[in-house]
Amino acid sequence: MALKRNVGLKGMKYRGGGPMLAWALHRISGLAMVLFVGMHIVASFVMQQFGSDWATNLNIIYESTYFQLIIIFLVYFHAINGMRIILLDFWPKLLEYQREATWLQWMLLIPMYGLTAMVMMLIKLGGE
Amino acid sequence: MSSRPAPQIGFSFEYMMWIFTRLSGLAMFLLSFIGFAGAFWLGARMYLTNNSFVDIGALARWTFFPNPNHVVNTNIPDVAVGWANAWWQIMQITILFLGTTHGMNGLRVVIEDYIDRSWLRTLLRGLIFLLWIFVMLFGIYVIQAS
Amino acid sequence: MNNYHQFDVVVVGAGGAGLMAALYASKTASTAVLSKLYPTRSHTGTAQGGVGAALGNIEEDHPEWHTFDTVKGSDYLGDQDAIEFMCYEAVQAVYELEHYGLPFSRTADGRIAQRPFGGHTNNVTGKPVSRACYAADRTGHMILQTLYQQCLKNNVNFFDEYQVVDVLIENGAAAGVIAIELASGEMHVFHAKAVIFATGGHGRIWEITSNAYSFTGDGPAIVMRRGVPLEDMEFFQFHPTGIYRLGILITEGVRGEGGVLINDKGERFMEKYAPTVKDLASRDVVSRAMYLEMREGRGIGGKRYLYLDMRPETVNKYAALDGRKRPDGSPYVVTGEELLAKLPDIVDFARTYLGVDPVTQMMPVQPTAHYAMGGIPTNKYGEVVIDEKNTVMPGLYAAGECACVSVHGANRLGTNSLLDLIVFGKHAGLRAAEYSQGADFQKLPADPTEFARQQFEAIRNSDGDEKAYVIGNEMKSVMFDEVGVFRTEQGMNLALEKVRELRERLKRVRRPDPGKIFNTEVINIWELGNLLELAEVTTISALARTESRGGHAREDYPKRDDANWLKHTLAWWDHGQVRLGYKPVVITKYQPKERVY
Amino acid sequence: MQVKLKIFRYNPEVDKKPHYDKYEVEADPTDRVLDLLEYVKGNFDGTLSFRRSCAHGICGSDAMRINGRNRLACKMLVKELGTDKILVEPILGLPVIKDLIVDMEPFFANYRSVLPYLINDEPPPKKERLQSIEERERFDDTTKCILCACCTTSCPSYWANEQYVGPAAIVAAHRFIFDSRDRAGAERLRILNDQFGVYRCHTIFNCTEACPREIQVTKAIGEVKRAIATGKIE
Ligand SMILES: Cc1cc2nc3c(=O)[nH]c(=O)nc-3n(C[C@H](O)[C@H](O)[C@H](O)COP(=O)(O)OP(=O)(O)OC[C@H]3O[C@@H](n4cnc5c(N)ncnc54)[C@H](O)[C@@H]3O)c2cc1C
Ligand code: HEM
Ligand code: SF4
Ligand code: F3S
Ligand code: FES
Repeated sequence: MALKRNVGLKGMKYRGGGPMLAWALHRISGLAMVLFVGMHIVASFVMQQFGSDWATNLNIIYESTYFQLIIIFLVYFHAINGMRIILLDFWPKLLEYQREATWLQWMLLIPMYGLTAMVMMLIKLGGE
Repeated sequence: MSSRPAPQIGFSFEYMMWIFTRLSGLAMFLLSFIGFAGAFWLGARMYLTNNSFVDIGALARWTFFPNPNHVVNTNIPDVAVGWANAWWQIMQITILFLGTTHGMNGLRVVIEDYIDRSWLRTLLRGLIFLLWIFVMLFGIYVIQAS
Repeated sequence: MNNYHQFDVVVVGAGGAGLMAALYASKTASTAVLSKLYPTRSHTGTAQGGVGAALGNIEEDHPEWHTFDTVKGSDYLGDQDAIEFMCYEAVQAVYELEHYGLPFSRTADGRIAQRPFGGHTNNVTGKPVSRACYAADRTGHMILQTLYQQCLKNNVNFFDEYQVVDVLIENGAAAGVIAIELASGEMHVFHAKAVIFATGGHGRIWEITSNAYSFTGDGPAIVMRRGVPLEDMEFFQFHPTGIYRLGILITEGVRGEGGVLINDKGERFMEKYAPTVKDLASRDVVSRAMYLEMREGRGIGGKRYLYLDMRPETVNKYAALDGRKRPDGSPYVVTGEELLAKLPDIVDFARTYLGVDPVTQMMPVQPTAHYAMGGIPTNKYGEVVIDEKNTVMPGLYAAGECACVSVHGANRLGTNSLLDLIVFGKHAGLRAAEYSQGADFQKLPADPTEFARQQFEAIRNSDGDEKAYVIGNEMKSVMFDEVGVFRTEQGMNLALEKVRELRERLKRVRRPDPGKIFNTEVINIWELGNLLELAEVTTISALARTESRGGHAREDYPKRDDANWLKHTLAWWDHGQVRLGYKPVVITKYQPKERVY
Repeated sequence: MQVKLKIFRYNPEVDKKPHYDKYEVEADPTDRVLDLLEYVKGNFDGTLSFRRSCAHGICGSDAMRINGRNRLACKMLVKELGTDKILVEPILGLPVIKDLIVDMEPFFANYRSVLPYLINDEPPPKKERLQSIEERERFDDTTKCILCACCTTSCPSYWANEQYVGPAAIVAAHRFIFDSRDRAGAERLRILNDQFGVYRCHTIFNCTEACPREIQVTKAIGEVKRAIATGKIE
């Protein structure tokens, strides 16, 4: 018998390059944001309503520097990458320059995020 | 030579969500700029004048979700007032609506990438819809109550 | 029976000829198409330059000129009634393809674009004429895709990856075919009133070839084993410009757009051999000229290749020297971008396989085995004829490269093959459908698969130490050296001996893959058997013909000999022995003349 | 040079599970990967099975995963791989029948679903239908497709769900939607405006990167999306 069509995680070994990585990150970041924002809203609601400990603790974790570092990366990435996708969708002609677009996107993201992270770490280390 | 019949825009669900995802993405981008500017105007610039670094974590939170809670939790005194008006509440609710709808639809898209047309799809769509309603309601409550 | 199918018409092969036949047959008869490859993998898809038809979209042209050029190109061996038929049908056939959706390149006024090709001339001035209708350098690809799409639209029954291995002939008429379903290894019986063979050529006999791995001459070999003769097998075309060592074709369209051949001294040597049309002489002439140049040590660096130069500066230089004009009378000048737009795939091939950019560098080329003029003898309706008197075998048809109508005679003109496919494919389809309306199914023998099964059992049970891969390579190299562009009696005798030895050795190949599912090894051995038999027929037919004509150039008989050899060869396969016979050439309007370009 | 070939093997008649076989062969830098496979089949193991025909990248038979990317074996030269280790595996997302041969039927079924043929019921003129050079140029890119499946089987969305029509089918639709002689563009757009149509494409670009004919696949998909979004074929 023929082997069943079975891609599963094996697919991620495909050497798709930059745009494929961008897609995977976009997906992960989108889902992560749904999760965290959802959680945060629910927790804030519970906190306000019932003042329960676990919700407060959750929000404290949520607002901790390390957590914020991750979240901000995801937000920045998702926003910039999302912008690239939107532009390409509205002007298909630009799709010929997708390679350049992907580079450009990282060139925007890395300094932006680097600066943010640096400042956040300095504040953290500065003990504020 | 007669010409091609023009296609009708077929307003399928998938089509509308696709458009919505792009438009809401753009809108969130725009709103985040407004939020960012607002954050500066109302408080963040105080840090600069204090010769200190901006707390970018807080700034980002204000930007996307200019909620007095977020502001109160920081060590800037007396700026929470600035956020406590109808304009910022409408801003928050708009962002909340766009964000959750965009995000929940994204969740749906991801899930449906991996499933076929079936009863399962209907079920999951129902669940995500409920989740969307709940998160929206909680969110609006939080905004209103603070 | 699961493996039994019944159709009015069965088409073997899904290239241009097969699909065209199927499209027409399926209009009135239940039709099945069997193909060993997915239809879109057929070799028609590789054809580059164009399809010939005297549309006259660029400049004055007439089907009558086309007829004469083809007769002359064939070195007067083509049957003139069939050639005339084809050239007059051509115009409508090309319009029909356009209506099917074929995306031809266009002229400024929106008509089908045309370009010059070797051997096509303005009969008044003798200068090259733009007759090849093209879609960039992907004409065959577009024809194949378009026809396949139309077949899908018309719900033709496809049996993809079914390799036909035998034809059933009962009471002197076709009764069906036997095919192996590659995916399961099972044999299937296709019971049919009419069978159309369109299996393409057999260029894999030669070492340097432009032909696909699948061009193993299955159709001719199958019918030959069942007693049908093959016609004019000694005529095989060597195309002047194959990529050095690989044989991949560089279309004649390159020279049509102004490219020239250059030898080691930097000379455009074709001026010496064909003073009027130069690089656009017919293919046999150019290939021979290249061999002569290389023999005299003017191959590049003394090696066995020459340069094909299509750099804009070269093109413009020689176009100016020739006084070439555009249709509007302005001098012919090209730019790199223009060439790139007209020949994108060629540029891609050169970059991929040679690492050469043809817009700035020259391409190393050598003659490459290209096209089988010979094949299954038919009349102009695609009906297979089986003897010197052109007796028709009921229910058996052939079209495309595997058939010999004969419109190409001793040498095919570029663009006439695609034309052959669509014209004779169509008529074979129409005839077969018409015949199947009035005929009954022949009764099948008790064990229809017996003959085919025997052949395959012999291969499966073989238990020697020979490698089919090695045998194949030995055949290719001896055939290319001895039965190639130039031939001698001595060399061909050597080749014949070798081929016979190889046929014996093929019986002792090491035990192949014992499996059933996609057993490509057993199939490849069977195909090699076909090639060896066809190589033998080719060599024997060539040995007998003591003259030079078209693609058959003998050093020991360098002249054309109309008194003795203005006739078609027929070769029968009698229990492993080849028997030859001859039939006259049909001559209507054009008496044989000396052929100069 | 000496190269190390590692080839995916699966013979349904004897193997329960696929495995990899290794071969060392002497290769010329200008050899095609296909030449190496032929060499292995001819000299070491005749059971090795793969499809091939034209050997110069125009028939679309031999799409396979070479060093992790979809390529035509006959268009991939050894020197371009930049390494002496060559890993050859079947394309993803279609059932493997034997070794490198996959079942192409689901792929062709998707192709057939988008009406990949010219539809125009108006009686044709006696000669050709006219089409300007610009109108012809509009869909030139997508006429080049050879249905090799490199694109569709490199697409993570297609891996996820075989009901997605896939880039190759959209390319085929594009070729007719933008042909000025065709009249059924609206119908095709309706077919693609569906859960398993263009909206399963997330602009991942693997398809464009894999296409051996250098078709701007993602761009074609983008143009179809835009035609649906704007209700205009332009
Ligand atoms: C590189 C190249 C460039 C060319 N350029 C031009 C050109 O510019 N102009 C021109 O006029 N001509 C050109 N030709 C010639 C022309 O393309 C071919 O002669 C023509 O395409 C042959 O078409 P066909 O339909 O006879 O065979 P094909 O298209 O090869 O089809 C053969 C079919 O038969 C099937 N088949 C074979 N054996 C079996 C079997 N045993 N069982 C079942 N099915 C079988 C195959 O699967 C295939 O579908 C070119 C040829 C080559 C090689
Ligand atoms: C500036 C803000 C944002 C922009 C520009 C943006 C843009 C986009 C775009 C264009 C897509 C579609 C991707 C595709 O079709 O492949 C998308 C998907 C998605 N977005 Fe956003 N987005 C933004 C903010 C958010 C936020 C705040 C969330 C979470 C709450 C979110 C969650 C998602 C999810 C889950 C997906 C689906 C991912 C996928 O299909 O792979 N996005 N976003
Ligand atoms: S679009 Fe490119 S990759 Fe996809 S099937 Fe066509 S030729 Fe192959
Ligand atoms: S890889 Fe797939 S997701 Fe779209 S851009 Fe290509 S079809
Ligand atoms: S063999 Fe034809 S594409 Fe590779």
